Amino acid sequence: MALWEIIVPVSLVLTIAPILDGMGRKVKAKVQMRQGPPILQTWYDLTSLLSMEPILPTDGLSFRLAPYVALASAVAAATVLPYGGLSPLRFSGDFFVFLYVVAMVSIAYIVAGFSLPNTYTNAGANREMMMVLSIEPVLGVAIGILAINSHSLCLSYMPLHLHASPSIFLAIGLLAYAVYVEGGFVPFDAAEAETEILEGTLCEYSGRLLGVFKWALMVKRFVLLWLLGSFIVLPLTKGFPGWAVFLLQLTAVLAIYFAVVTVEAHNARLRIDQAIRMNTKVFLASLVVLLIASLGW
Amino acid sequence: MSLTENLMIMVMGLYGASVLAVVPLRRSYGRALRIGHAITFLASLSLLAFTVEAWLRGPLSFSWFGVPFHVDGLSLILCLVLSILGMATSLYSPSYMEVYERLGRGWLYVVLYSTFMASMVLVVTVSNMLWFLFFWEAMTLSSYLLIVWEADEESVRRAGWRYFVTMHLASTLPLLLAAGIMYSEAGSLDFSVLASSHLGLSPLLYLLFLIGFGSKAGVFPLHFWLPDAHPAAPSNVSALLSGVMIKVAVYGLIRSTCFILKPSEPFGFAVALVGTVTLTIGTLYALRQTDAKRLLAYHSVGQMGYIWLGVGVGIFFIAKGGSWAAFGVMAMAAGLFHLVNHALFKGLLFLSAGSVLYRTGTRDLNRLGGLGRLMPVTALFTFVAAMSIAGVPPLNGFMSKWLIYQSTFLSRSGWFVLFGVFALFISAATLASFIKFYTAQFEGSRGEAVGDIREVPAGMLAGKGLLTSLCVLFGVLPGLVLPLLTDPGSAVTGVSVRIGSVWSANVIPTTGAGASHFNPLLFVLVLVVLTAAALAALPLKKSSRRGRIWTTGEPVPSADYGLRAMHYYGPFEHHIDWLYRTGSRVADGCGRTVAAASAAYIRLCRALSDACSSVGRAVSRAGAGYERHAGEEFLDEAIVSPIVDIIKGSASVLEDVLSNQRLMTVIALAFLTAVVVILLAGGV
Amino acid sequence: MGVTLRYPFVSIEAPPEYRGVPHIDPELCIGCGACVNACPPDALMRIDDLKNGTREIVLDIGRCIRCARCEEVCPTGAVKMTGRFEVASLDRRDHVEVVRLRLVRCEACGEYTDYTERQVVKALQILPEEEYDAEEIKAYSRICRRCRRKLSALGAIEASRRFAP
Amino acid sequence: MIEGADEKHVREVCERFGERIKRVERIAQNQWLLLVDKNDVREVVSYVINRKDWGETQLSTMVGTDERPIRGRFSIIYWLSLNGGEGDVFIGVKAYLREEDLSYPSVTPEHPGASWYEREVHDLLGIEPEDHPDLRRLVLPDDWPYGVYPLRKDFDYTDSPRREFTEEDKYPYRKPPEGTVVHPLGPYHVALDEPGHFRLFVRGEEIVDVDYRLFYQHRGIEKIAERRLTYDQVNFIAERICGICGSSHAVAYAQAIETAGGIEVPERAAYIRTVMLEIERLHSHILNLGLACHDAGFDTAFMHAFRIREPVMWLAERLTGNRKTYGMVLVGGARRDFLDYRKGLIEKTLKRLKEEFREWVDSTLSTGTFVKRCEGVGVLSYRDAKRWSSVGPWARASGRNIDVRRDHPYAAYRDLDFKVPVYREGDVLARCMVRAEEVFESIWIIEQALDQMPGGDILADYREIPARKEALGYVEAPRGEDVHYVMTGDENTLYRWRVRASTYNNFPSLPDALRGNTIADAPLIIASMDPCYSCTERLQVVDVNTGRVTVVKEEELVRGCCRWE
Repeated sequence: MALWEIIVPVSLVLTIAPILDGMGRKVKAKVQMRQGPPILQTWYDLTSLLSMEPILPTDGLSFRLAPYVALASAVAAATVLPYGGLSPLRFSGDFFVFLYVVAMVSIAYIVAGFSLPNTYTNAGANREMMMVLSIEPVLGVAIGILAINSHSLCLSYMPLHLHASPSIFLAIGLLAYAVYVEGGFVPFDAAEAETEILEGTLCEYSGRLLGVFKWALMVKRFVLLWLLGSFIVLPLTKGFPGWAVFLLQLTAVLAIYFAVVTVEAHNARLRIDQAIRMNTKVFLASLVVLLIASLGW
Repeated sequence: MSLTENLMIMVMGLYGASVLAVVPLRRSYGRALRIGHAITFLASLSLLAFTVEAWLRGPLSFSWFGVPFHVDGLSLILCLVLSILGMATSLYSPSYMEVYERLGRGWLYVVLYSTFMASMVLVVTVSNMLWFLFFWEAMTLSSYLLIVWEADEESVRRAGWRYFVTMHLASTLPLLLAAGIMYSEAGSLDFSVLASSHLGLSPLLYLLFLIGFGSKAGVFPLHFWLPDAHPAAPSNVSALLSGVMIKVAVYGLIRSTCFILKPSEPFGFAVALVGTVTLTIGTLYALRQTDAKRLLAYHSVGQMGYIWLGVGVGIFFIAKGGSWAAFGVMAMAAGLFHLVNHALFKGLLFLSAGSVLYRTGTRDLNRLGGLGRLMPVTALFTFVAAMSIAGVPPLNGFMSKWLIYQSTFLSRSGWFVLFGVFALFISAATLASFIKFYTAQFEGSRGEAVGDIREVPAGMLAGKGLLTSLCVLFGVLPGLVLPLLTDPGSAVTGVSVRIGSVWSANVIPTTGAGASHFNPLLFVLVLVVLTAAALAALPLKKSSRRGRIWTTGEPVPSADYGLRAMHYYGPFEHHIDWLYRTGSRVADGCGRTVAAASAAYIRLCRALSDACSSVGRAVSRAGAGYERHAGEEFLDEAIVSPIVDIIKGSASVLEDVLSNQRLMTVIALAFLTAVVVILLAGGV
Repeated sequence: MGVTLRYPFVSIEAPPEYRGVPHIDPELCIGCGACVNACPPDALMRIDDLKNGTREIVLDIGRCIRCARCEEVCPTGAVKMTGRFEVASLDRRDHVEVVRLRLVRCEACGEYTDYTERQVVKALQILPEEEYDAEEIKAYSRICRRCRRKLSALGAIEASRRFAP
Repeated sequence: MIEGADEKHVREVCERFGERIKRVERIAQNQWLLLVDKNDVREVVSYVINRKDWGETQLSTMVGTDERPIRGRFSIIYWLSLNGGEGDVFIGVKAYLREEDLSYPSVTPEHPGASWYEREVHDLLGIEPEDHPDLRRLVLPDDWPYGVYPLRKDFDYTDSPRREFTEEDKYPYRKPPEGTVVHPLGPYHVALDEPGHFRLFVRGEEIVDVDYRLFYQHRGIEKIAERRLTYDQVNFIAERICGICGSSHAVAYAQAIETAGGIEVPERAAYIRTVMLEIERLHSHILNLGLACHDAGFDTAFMHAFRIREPVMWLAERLTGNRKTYGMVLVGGARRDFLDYRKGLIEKTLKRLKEEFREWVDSTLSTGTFVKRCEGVGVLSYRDAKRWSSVGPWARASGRNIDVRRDHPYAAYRDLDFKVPVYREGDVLARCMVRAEEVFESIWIIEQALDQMPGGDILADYREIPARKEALGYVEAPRGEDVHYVMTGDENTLYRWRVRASTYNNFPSLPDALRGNTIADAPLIIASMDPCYSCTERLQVVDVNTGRVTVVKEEELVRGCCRWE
């Protein structure tokens, strides 16, 4: 494995994630009949944040390290994903590795949130944890069905070895739902609710640390969307050349993101207890899908 | 005699020596503890040597004084755990036990500790059902006495009593019955004879073992004693209870159902199901605890569920055989890996909770906070342990959970996938709970119970450091222990599984579907490099300005600002409140059943006692002093009182030996005698 | 289609009714101070410099609340609300308008009076000529109040002497 | 029968209390002043408030006045109003207090709605309500010296005393109840449009109890109006009490003066005022609905609400010359006439608004996530609403059938037809519904007013208004009843001006609505009350952070008044 095989996807993810966010802002602005900021606005914001000195509310190590761990975890998660024909760090059981590394972004967010005596950051951390808790079963069922269907838990192997069946479509639907919730999109953004809890954990961050954290969250979203996009594109593009697959993946991620943003724009934020209830309902429904899958359909 | 056998003799000798060494030190609390634990440390070290030596040499059998022993991979896994935790607690205890100095009896503590450890070593190595039960009972008894160490606390006495009754009714009794059934069929209680005598696969036997070992392991619905009993004990003992003792039950389960009986698919499924239910319920209950040790105890239940899930899936697929046999071996190895890992991080967590208790005098998470700055090393160790148990890469908990996921999700069975889903969900719940455990104690503002305190003594840190380093080591290099862990499965199936070499640390379980591998070392490297790169590219200057915590403009006292442990995850707990309500009803029911059963038992015993007491009183009135206590709920007293009454005859001698010792000791000795009497009678 | 504009890159016209920044036409202002009396927030001030014989009407749009009361009371239509609404400036002085007018010098004592030359002109314009002796008024208007009082007193004394020697 | 008790309700009060009512004075068509002994105040007030058969009785305002220069005494007046179709009656219960003994039995134990009023006179005049359960400072800041009462006539408005204060000497917030922690909300919080501090005592997400501290924005408006402004100038201060309901305050003030001075307002002016008030209600309600969406994380609806609202602002700009409905009202009438083209403009704007707003309401109420956030949240029971004398949509959503426009008609409302929406649920959704329906009612009112608008003058002239005349002016502002009390002084200046904005009566009931909800809902519930802090907090400008007391200058006044822009 050459070093560039890691460096290229990593830099790609780091660059595209903020642009994607900028595009989302533009789409949202159109829905709201506004001009909206330029597509590179998120990048401008990010660069200005990264150049600013933070003001630290504490000198606790966990608070200061959390943004970096979050960013590294989000990027590390990107390394196990397939990009066209390339998967930089491929293990045959890497789905759960991916899942846990993505979860580390949340863990960094939560630990940082709880590391301060501040009910705002605490509430953010608290909500993020509950959100993860309630969506995990849905995600688990989705993975389970995909694993039953493809006989594998390898991210770059599974999409290519799915057999078309009713349950697999439902499973990808469940995966999409889980990605939506994990990504913290409205109405599931209670953990970063600005009007309620001042963006939760981020409330105490400033300057460079805030920039790094925001970047990490954007990369996390991107990585999750890429996962979903891969499960949609790869099964349909067997035998395509690698670059074409990659471009299709990118297109799919953009399309999914625009759809997500449009849904976001048409919803209010759910309270955390409502979100938990909703996730539970989806989980119960997903059990039916699992039943269907285990019957071989 | 081989070196291995000599090492075993040395282990037992050292435990014996520790007892002999401390008996003369009855008046010197500290010295008894230091000397006693120095010797038990050596004993644990010898045990480690024995484990390594025995592993390298392969299975061996020997016999002492007519007691047959057999040591194979399964035994060695437990020996490994015992030796590591033995070392850790031996290092930790001398300082920690200062907390209990007011209770005195340091020598007795060491005696019980050694008895407990030795009995566990013997349980996992002996190869005769009768002796197994004998040591099993000795383990239960010594652990009971350690649990009720703080017997002047009403709650502790109750917890201990509950433990005692449950163990006898739900563990010893079923196992005795099972032994009886097997004896009646095979005519012998030797494991090898039993294994070769093709016992009929009677569901009853499986059920009895399931109940007998399940109640000891604390699986649902027989877990209700555990969250009371484990926190009641001193923390170092809790570490052993949660770290090792309940694992001995897993040993017993595998030994009895895979080696003595045949692995069976329905049984494997039942174990996996019980495991899933247990891990779900145990952990969800743990989620809302705010007492540090109670929280950990509930997690012991939950994590035991993971172990059972792995082992259950293993048994299922081993029984299924064919191309799935290797998959089964790997699944069982996953369960056993989690057993080892749980021993490490749960031991560590109990020791951490003990450290906080040692310094602050409380284990109420609501009253703690901000300890990270005062006890930085403990904070770091606790953080590693918390992340391990939550399964965060690259720590050991992640590796064993990853293996469990592989063995459930790749099973192509809807049920096992569902179990896996629950395991995944509960992994998040564990994370939630341990983030609370860690942050409520070590982060945030100083809690009301936190004064000017400092780090715990070096001895305690050393004990925890040992476990911490192993948590990391087994996470990054699981290849170190995986060959040992696959051994039991391989021994049963005869299928050997290829594990990557230790240094490349590939985990390659051969599954029915093909290989599944993961290289934690490489992945950790990537993670570390990325973090370092982020830190290097966007460094945080030391000179960064300090600000105050944002209170939205109006000052708020920091003690009032920030959630307490009881406030964590409120909406989620509210959401699953039905579970808690049902659970508490079930627990109440179980508690009532136990209470009713024991009350009946007590009445029976009292009737016997009354009959005997006339004889007894005639012999001596020396024991009259403790008749006052008869009204209390001391079941053991009721059980043994007939015998005690007889023994009262020699009470003057006992009074002399035990001078100012409490009633408990008298009972302990009496009960040991009773067990010997019963067993001898049974053996005849 | 966005309804937002790329302001400030496009210019925006205020509607004709808009009450923007007030402006005093120095050509029309007679310095009477009616606006000063009406102004609720004291954005208009009248400062007399009796040494140098000037009156300043100072309009501070930093204090102005755009109520247009000054426009309503102005007798000459000198104060007008403009349509201007962009008042951001780096210099505080950009917010202040000053109209400096000459005060009438008393022909009797040589001191400055507290009214302006233009006030006199205006007053003479609006007085109905048939009722007053224009020449007398003109002469009187160039004398300060004190001298006028003195003159009246002197006149009275003279008259009394004439009738009651 | 006591002379002057020529109205059914007033007569009943007099008959009930007999000799204890010392004097009855009818100071205006619908306003009676009963003079009682200070020890009878509590009984008389609670008698009127608790008359269940008198419809929605309530405490409309309470005034404390330093009448020492006139009568050598202090006075207090509790103004009670009868609403809900019971009759157009305001009853003032007045008592004099001697300077040596400023204590009197507090009404608060009988009617909690009096709490703030009594705390305010305690702060500003040094009057001592006995048995008041909570006499912590309400208005004055921490660094204001004890024993200095800014509203007394011997206190000059240019003075700015201060005291050093220590950590212990600060405002005594309540301690969090057992098992709770403090979740502070404001003064700097994104969801608060103006500074206010809420101390939510929370158990995790759940709000167990609430304490608050307000009055960060006192501007000394009443004091300054009593000293150096003429009646006409006060109008421009009055409309700047609030950034949103400028016309409401200006009209309420003008009506008070007109009542006191017996000035006839030309009919056309009354119609113009009505239209302005309703335009104000339009933009205020749409703004509040948009903000509620924003607080619930529904930004698209928020943006669209503001898009729909913008033409109303443009309309206001065309009508008054200002984006706000400012500068339109003078004592005696209105300043600008609606010329024909402006009439057409109004009609065109309203037509478009009606369509767009209907569409907006439909799409917002069909957004499940938004409705979920509003339903059953922040419930204020009818009992609590009544207990605190709540007003406006806040009270109407809790089942109080009150509306000043209908119950005490002013301007042109007597001639116009409109419905008063009342809901019983008392939750955020009900309040949104009340506001949405009121928007349609307002459009209907304006349409009628334009049709029926009579010709003629728009401004009546007036000369001298006799001194020592008392009167109330009242307006149904977008947030509820605004009441202005005036006592005229010499040379066309005010002797006493008491402004009571609607939020003043609603605010104390907020804790009742917040309790039991979650911190996620707190901003939404607060927004659904549509609080207007600067309306509520008029008096002294104090910079709490630097501890510097600033004498009010008009320029600060202007700056401080502008709420939204």
